[in-house]
Amino acid sequence: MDRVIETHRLSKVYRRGVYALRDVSLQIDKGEFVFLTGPSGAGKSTLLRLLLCEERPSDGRLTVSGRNLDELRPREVQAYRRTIGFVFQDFKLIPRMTVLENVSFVLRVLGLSSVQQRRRTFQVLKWVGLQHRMNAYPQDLSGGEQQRIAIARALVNDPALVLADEPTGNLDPDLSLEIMNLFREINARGTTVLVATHDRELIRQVGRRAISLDQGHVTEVM
Amino acid sequence: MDRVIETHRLSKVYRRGVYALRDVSLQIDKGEFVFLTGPSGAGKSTLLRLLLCEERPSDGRLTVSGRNLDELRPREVQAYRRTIGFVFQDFKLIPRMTVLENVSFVLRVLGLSSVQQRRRTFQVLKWVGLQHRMNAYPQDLSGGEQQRIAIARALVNDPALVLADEPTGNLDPDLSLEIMNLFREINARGTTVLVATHDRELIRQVGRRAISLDQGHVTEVM
Amino acid sequence: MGALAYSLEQALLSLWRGRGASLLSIATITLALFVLGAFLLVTLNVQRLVGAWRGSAELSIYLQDEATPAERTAVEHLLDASPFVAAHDYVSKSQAEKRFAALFPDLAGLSGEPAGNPFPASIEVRLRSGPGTEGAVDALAGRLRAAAGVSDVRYDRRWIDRLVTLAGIVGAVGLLLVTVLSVAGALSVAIVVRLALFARRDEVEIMRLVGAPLSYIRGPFVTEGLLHGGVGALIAIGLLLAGLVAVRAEYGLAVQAALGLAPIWLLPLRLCGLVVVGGMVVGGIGGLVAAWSSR
Amino acid sequence: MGALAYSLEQALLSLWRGRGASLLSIATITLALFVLGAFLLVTLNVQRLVGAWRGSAELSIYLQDEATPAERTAVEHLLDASPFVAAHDYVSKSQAEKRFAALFPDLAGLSGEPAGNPFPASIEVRLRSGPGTEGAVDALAGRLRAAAGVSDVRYDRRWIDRLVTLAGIVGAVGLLLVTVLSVAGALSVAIVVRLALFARRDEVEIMRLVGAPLSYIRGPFVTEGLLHGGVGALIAIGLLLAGLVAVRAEYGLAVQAALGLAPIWLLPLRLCGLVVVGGMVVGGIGGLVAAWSSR
Ligand SMILES: Nc1ncnc2c1ncn2[C@@H]1O[C@H](COP(=O)(O)OP(=O)(O)OP(=O)(O)O)[C@@H](O)[C@H]1O
Ligand SMILES: Nc1ncnc2c1ncn2[C@@H]1O[C@H](COP(=O)(O)OP(=O)(O)OP(=O)(O)O)[C@@H](O)[C@H]1O
Ligand SMILES: [Mg+2]
Ligand SMILES: [Mg+2]
Repeated sequence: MDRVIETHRLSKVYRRGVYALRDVSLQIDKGEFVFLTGPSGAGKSTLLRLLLCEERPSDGRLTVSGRNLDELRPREVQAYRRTIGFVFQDFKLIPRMTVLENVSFVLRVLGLSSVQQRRRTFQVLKWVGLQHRMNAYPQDLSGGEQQRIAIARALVNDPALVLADEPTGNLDPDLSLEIMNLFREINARGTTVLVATHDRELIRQVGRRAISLDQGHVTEVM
Repeated sequence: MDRVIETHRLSKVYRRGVYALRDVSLQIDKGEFVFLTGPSGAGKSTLLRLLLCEERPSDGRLTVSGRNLDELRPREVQAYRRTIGFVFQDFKLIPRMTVLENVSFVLRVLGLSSVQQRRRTFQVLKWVGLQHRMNAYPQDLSGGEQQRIAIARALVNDPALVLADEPTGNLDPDLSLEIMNLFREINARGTTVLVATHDRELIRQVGRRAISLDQGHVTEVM
Repeated sequence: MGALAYSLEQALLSLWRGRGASLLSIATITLALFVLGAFLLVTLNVQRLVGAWRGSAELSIYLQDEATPAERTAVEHLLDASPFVAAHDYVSKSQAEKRFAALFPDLAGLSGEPAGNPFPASIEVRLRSGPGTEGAVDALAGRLRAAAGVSDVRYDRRWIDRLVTLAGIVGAVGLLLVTVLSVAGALSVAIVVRLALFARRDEVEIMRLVGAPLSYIRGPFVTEGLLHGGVGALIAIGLLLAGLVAVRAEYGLAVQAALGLAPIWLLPLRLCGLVVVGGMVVGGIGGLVAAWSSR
Repeated sequence: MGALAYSLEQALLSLWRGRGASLLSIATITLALFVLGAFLLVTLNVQRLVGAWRGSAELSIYLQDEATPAERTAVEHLLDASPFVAAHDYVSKSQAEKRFAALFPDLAGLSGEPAGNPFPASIEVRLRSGPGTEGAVDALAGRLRAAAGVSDVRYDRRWIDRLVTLAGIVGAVGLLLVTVLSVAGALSVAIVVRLALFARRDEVEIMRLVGAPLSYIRGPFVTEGLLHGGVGALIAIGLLLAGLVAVRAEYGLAVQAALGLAPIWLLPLRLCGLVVVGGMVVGGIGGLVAAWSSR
């Protein structure tokens, strides 16, 4: 089977010698659905940020689909990011744009016609149950609604790899499970999914492989 | 017993006729510990924002300790806010200030000496387990760490009323329970606590009164 | 293509949504370009004016009352021989008296009384300006002064020197100010674009993270800079024109009368082009720099 | 007290942490004030210069070679009687020849030859300036021209008129520019403080929400405006002084020689005070407005 994500003795040290990741080696295959779990400050977001090229590894090797992320040039980084769907822990919606614009922007960059943009955007907004709020601005939405918009944006361009950082932190259990079912559906169509979460109940309910981090170390691979 | 929070047919309509709260009437007494729960977009944050005077009610009456919040003048609003500890759903930490400064700022405004400021700040940071990160900037912390700083700031000036909006959304279950125990401790010393959360498991574990909202209506008072 | 359309759309949107800040920014660029243009304009006009004055610099040769026509002709031959003399004009005693009477009608009675006509005949000479004129004219003046029948030669050199020096100082100060103001203009564009960037740095960061191509990220800022610069320049040109017309209406006649010359009221097309292109270039560069420096 | 200390501390911190933007802002204010100060300075000096020139305006009375000492005395009495004459000086024929020889050594041989000394004796008159001088002097010139023994009277009025007109235009343009630049200065302070506010609008909102008193929220911005204005003003004054010294060193002698007068190189204390106070007031107001407008 194809390796999608592979890390080898990956470490990340922030300023002042804070080790967020230390010698992390793991593999995720194409089509897998994997949870990343661990207590607050374990390094989950850091690993995802490295996968998005938002940070550079301090040490070790990190390859995605066989390409070493450390060797990408700026233009390639942008192209690479367009193949990923990322749900940010703090949503990162553009306040100046409406919900519709926030989500369809990704498609516009890919060069889709505006009819296609609208159709696809409307579809994902319906998936997360927010099609009626599409002309609102992000700051006029509740926390959970913003989170669902962030999820919609990550899924809109049918990415090959979905990385989600705590995507249900602001959602009630029922909605969380619904979103997870959405991820499962996308996964069933061949997309590799990596979800960081602290919600053990949810992991149990979804019942997939989970990687545990603690203080930068991999402690458990279920 | 003293009424701390009392609402009478309280409504809040946002632009474009979005009803976030509709005819909400409830009472919370001094020394109570109350959960506010409900699905995403139910109006939990809106109710808390009204209690902080961040928004004005569209209709109905809202009194805190017998004072009608709608009648406060700007200077009084600021003084009133200083008597409240508020945990924001999106943390609202000041990026320009270190963790220590973010937390001690509230004390500084109250006119405490810098020795007292440091002592008290150190104490609350220890409560949330982040005394070792006190010289970091908020953006250098993980999501859960930022959330705990927000909690520390809300508690630092020993407020008479604590309002917390989804204070454990980014925390793992163990840490969540620890934070809830902290709130319970503070509550035991006479502080009124109102916590908005979607985590039913947590409500069950803490076992206090819970008010359920759905689409702006009170649906259940346990 | 997509990026271009997107950039223009976003820049226009940003101009509209951030009207306040955009207005402020355009006003600053307008002011910078207006002051710069005004300076170039004033410098240009003063230079031409001084040039015109130098061109009209006069040598007056006063003839003795007892000078013979032959002596006068000799003097005129001397003038004709000099390459620096543009023209000369004989003013007879009676013409001089008439001129005085015309200038000071109330004194007309006084002049003629005791000793007949007191005004000397003179030859007024218009000089050609050019390099080396001054030294040569000084020499000519000396020769003329020594010629028979000449009572005095007056050459307004001291005043012209003063004027040229003054014009030189004004020009130097102007140059200094234009330099300073160009820097100020560039600086304000930088500030304004920085302001735009500041206001949207989170957005830029987010765009980067969702994989927007660099042209989509930077394009709108460059376009916005260009728009600000262009609009500012056009307004500045309008203001310059209006100012010129106003000054002309207010002072035109007075200035013309006092200076004895029609001053040059020009707003050269070249200057206009320069201002517009300059504004857009500076604006665009400001936008580019700001966009590039965004991490 | 707490709010005051806090404001100063935060303003200094903000100045330090946001060095880039602060530098930009201070530079803008510096430029605005520098240009303003330079203008006031140039206008001031030109005005004084023109005043001095007007004060030194000369009337030259050329005497006929055959004029008797009695006639000369009569002319001098006429001058003494006029309230507009500051002083007068007799230049004899031989003195005039010496002067000419000194000015044009190469022509010295030419002058004396055919008809003896060709230079007329003259009386040079320094006039007092004041209202009504010109008309009166014109009248006096007419009277003198008619007096016995006088061959010609020259009054440099045309040139002075031109100069005065020129100075007037320079002054008017200067006033216009000073106005424009004051507006530009205020605008740039507004932009800069807006920039500071923009960069920290989230912070201001958070402070508001955690119950900070209004003095704590607004104080730092006002203080920052004051600091920017004050620092900018001090730098502007330094630049003005440096520029003045440099221009003086470069052009001082040449200007003095050409103008026949020592120009006034002044940087009045009043002007310095004005610039500093002006900078701080404008900066403070900018900060205040920005702080107040923060929702
Ligand atoms: N930019 C940064 N500079 C310095 N330290 C950082 C930075 N970002 C994260 N850290 C530290 O690295 C560690 C891991 O952070 P990370 O965000 O990966 O944790 P996490 O597993 O996502 O936690 P959470 O569940 O709370 O979001 C934490 O101790 C955090 O304080
Ligand atoms: N500023 C606003 N303008 C317009 N609508 C708003 C605004 N803020 C909130 N809303 C709407 O009001 C409703 C209630 O929002 P609120 O933030 O109170 O929900 P919530 O219970 O906190 O939800 P969550 O659990 O997702 O945070 C939502 O439908 C939301 O879209
Ligand atoms: Mg995280
Ligand atoms: Mg909420």
